[in-house]
Amino acid sequence: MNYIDSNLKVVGTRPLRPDGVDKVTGRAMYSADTRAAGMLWGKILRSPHAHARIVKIDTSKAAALPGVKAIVTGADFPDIPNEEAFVGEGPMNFRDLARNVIARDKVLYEGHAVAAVAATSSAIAEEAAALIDVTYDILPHVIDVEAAMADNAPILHEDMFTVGVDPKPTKPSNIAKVIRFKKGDIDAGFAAADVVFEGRYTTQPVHQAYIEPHACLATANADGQVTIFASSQGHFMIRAYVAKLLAMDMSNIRVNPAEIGGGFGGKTLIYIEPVAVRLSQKSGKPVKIQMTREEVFRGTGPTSGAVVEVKLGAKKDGTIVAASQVLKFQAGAFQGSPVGPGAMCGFALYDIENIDVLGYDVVSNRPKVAAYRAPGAPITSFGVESALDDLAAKLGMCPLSLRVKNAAKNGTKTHYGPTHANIGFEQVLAVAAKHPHWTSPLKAGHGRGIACGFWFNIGGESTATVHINEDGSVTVATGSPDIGGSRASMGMMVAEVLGIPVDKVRTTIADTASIGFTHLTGGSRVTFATGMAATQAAERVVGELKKRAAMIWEISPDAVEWKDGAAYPAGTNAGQFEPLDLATLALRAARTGGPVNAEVSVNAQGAGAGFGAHICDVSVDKETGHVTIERYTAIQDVGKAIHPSYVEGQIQGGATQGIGWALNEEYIYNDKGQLENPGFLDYRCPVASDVPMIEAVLVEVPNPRHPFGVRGVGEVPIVPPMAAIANAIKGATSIRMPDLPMSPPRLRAAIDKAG
Amino acid sequence: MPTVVLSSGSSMQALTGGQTEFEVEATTFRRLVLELEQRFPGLGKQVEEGMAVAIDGEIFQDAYGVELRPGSEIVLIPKIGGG
Amino acid sequence: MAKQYVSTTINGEPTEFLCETQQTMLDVLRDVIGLTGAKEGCASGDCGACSIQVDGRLVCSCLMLGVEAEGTSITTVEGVAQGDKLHPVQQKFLEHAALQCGFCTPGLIVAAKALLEENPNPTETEARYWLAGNLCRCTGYDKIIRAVMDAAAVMRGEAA
Amino acid sequence: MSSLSYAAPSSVDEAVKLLAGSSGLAKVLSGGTDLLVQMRAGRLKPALIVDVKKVPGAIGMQKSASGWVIGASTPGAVVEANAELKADWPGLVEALDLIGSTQVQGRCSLAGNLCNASPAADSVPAMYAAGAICVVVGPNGKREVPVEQIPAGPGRTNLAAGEFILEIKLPARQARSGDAYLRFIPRTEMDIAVVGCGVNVTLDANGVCTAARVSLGAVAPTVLLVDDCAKALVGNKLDDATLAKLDAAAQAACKPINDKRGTVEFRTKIAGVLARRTAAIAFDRAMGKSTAKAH
Repeated sequence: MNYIDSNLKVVGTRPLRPDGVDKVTGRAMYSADTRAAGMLWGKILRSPHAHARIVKIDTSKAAALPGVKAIVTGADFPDIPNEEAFVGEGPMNFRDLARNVIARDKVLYEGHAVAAVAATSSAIAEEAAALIDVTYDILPHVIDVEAAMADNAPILHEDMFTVGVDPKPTKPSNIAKVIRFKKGDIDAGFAAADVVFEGRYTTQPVHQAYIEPHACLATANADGQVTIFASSQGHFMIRAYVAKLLAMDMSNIRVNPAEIGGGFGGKTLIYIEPVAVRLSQKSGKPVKIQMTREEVFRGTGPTSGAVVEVKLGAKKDGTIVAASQVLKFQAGAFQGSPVGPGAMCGFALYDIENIDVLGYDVVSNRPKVAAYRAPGAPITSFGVESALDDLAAKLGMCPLSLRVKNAAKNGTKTHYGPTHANIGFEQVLAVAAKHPHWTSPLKAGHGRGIACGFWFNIGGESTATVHINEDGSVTVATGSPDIGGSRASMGMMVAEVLGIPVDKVRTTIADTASIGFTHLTGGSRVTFATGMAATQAAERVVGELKKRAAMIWEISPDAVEWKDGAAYPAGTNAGQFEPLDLATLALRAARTGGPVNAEVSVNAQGAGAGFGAHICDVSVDKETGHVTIERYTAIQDVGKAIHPSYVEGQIQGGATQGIGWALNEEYIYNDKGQLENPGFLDYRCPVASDVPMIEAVLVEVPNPRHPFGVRGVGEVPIVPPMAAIANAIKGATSIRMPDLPMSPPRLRAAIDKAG
Repeated sequence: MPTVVLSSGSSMQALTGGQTEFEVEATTFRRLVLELEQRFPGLGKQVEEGMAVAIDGEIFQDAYGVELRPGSEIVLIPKIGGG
Repeated sequence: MAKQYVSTTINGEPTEFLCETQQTMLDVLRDVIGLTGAKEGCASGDCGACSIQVDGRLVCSCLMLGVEAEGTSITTVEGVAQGDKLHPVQQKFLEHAALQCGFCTPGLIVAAKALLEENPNPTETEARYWLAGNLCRCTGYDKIIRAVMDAAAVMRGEAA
Repeated sequence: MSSLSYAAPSSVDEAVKLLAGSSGLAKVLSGGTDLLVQMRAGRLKPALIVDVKKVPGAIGMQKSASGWVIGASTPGAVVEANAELKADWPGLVEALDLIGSTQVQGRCSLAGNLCNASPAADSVPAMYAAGAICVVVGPNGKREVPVEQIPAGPGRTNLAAGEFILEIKLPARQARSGDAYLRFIPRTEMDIAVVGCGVNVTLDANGVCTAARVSLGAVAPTVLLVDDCAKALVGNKLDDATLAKLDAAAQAACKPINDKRGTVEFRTKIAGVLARRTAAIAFDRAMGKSTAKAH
């Protein structure tokens, strides 16, 4: 059933989230808050070297320390064969994953795990880890992406040959993969252009910087069964990966979804869980591992840093006739950067006849990258949206008009294949053009910038159950960890379908043994896919309730209609009966056939793509290069906002992460390839005083593939900010900043250079 | 007969001997995968595990059941994840 | 080295505990006493997730030794609500959807409470600078600041 | 397990005995906002921690005809709450207020900030500019030391074994004088100063500078007291020529390093910028013009 144009009572309102009180009173249990009787503390020893061969690991001193109960090294884990599969957030090579969790023959980045200890206290575990004596044969390392692509670069993987080039290479390379997307005839396109603009841009790897460090508690029983408490974006992902890496049956692994303290893509991989399980297996006791913030920065994945080359060709009237891009993405120590989506997203916003995008997936001695909000898109769009601004200037055109003129619309065929359908980009741009921020006069000394962003959004596998309790209240369970308020939106959709008040519905997150498989909370898929499952489960329940009413009234189920939380006879010829509400039917459930509930699993397709436009005003202290964000407006097509507050929250949060990416966040390495800023002091995320209020403007172009018209909203907001701010800085200073972050030293240097 | 287009330069060209566009006799995506595997050993598996597919414009990540019409355009693209 | 005996008051309850000298007050709260509301986000005073009040003053419990609690009165997030009545800051955080993952929330609740005790009528700028030591990566701070300003108005009796 | 002992003595003698008598490394705990971080990071492994907050005089503030005496362990938040001190030494109070977050303000102290001996410490340039005197207690009794004689280098002080700073003395405020401190950071809060600058001036009735102390932080191994900057001010009004001389003198005094917080080139330029801006605030204050808190 489709509710898009129906008159909605619950969806679109702003009820309090059901898990709210737990979270404002400190009761919510995150995995670091879990305890088990006789629990040991695990500590991981990490490589101080960026690139080295492990010659020998001597654990004898550590083992002799009183309180130490177990020690593991790479040798304690199965050597996983080179096999690629799509589990989680992208193609996953399980040998790489296994060797990222704990190194075998080589360490590939500073912070790479080499061994782990379980002891009776965290202090003892820490002391013991320091006593593990690892002999390294230090190898030359490479950090920078273009240096890693050079012929003479130190090779990370002797068995890695570039895929996607012809003829097949004969010598190993740090370039894992070359991809190319083409549309039309690029040379003809540029030949036909009146104006051509070319730019080269660089972005820094940035960490998701969720405030909760990774933590888990694992208990292995003698019979091979394992229980894990973990904070992650998918407890089924943890089960799948742990089973794979430890060669276990999934049925022997039960993962309980603790509350998750932020992920943004960074908790779609595993790091510590298999280690905790092995330590528990060896010690026979529950083992808890909790990363320090420093470990999070040194050992877990940021998104790629990259080099982005953009070339645009346009007619005098602003019609873009040719666009090409070269993308060089850091993958970290193992292949798998988001260069694929990066190559697809940059030009997906525009209707351009001739496109050529070339992308490189490049390994270097950095932590393996992990997903981060719209993986790849912010990087590619920083280049494209900056170049568009300069192209507009060259054309003497308003940057928004240039985007309007070339905006993708329904029927636009993208360079990577699909044809856009049911998209709302033109509507977003129309709202931007009329928005008081865009139309207001610019304050003296301020600069204004605009930039746009795109994300596919995804669907996939989700399961939800709806239980009608004996008193007519409703319990909903899903397999999707609630990272930003999805308990509320799930409950709201179910309440809407059942026609009851939302506070009659409570949503829980079920563990891996208690509900059907559910894919990660990521890619902005939960409200879409899990929401679809919850909606269908509620509809099944309604169908069943109608049957029960029909039984009571002795009429045909087709003669029963469900409205406002009760069964009514459909029309007068169905008979004259008092309506039976949910509570009454629940009370009689036993006599009408037993408990009323439904579980629905879906593999949702047709996630509607999302588009956004951000407008930003900045002022620049030209003596210090310090940029102040004076005003910020984010406009986005959200399909349908189930709980508008949490939709706005996604947009405000994503925009603010983008502000950090634009201005101050970066990885600083010394010449030994060691990270110099592995903490919140010098990895500078925006603080409350760095940002203004972020106005989130919700445009609702329903996605017909979802019962309520939902499209994902969490990814798009991080795509436009970097270019929007760069364009605003250009407005304020006439200086184009092509390199991120646009930090004070860089901006002051650029100002001096410009004279 | 549906036409299959490989996103050019994708790693799968190694398996198709450089071919980027060809017709395949298939009425469902499942059948298509089997045909591809038969024609270019390894390709079907890779399409299943590593690729999403755009059929006449719409992206499907896992789509055995999806029906293909004669003349359907099937574009194989990298699977899409997210944050 | 023998453990240290400490006698203190936590959320109004006289409390005694034993701890190692090097254990921070955060370690003590979480691992010794079992009050896990205060979170460890950085253990270096840079994120504020472990914020508590000591004799009314806002501090990072990760930057205080457990032994320093001797003779003090400590308030943690678990002590902010009075019985089943939420503090206005807690209520407004819920109403304004000022939390997403909720991990930074305990620290922000305590920090915002301390702000309004010291300055019942803060400007938006004052609130933003006071809370600058509480990192939130989810919300972009917008709804947090609105919640705090609204809670201030309620506590001044100017709003519901 | 490495054993660590703790003591919270209630007298100077007791504290000094403990510090002097410790076989292993003994560290004074006042605010702990640096000490605990360094212990956690394993950079410091003390055998004894002496919490001096219970020592008489370590906490609190007194004003007398001869000026101010501030307990060296008094938390920043307490110091900032003293309106009278703020009126006399707004620059120093603001400098202390800039250290870390509100949470850190609840703990951090002038002595801790000084003895951590970071060239980037915010309150230290302001103390240099103010001409603060440290009351040092130790095995050989009490001695008074000008603040600029305490730091020896990054992380090192000139205090002898068993010594600690009990109090900080500030001179009485003369007429037509004022101080200010500004620092530059990439964000708006929570960063370590890339450059810091303290200025303290006395003017005559015509606004001509008769005395000045100018300090710079984070541009050398220790905070610098820059005489050439003072010379650029003394005998002059704060006109463009004076500002230009001040800027040049500040830049000339810099001996910074390239690190994760700033480059040599950037730090040098910013030192000049901050010297001008800080002097402007100090002069305004000396002239009795109200100046908003410099966030």
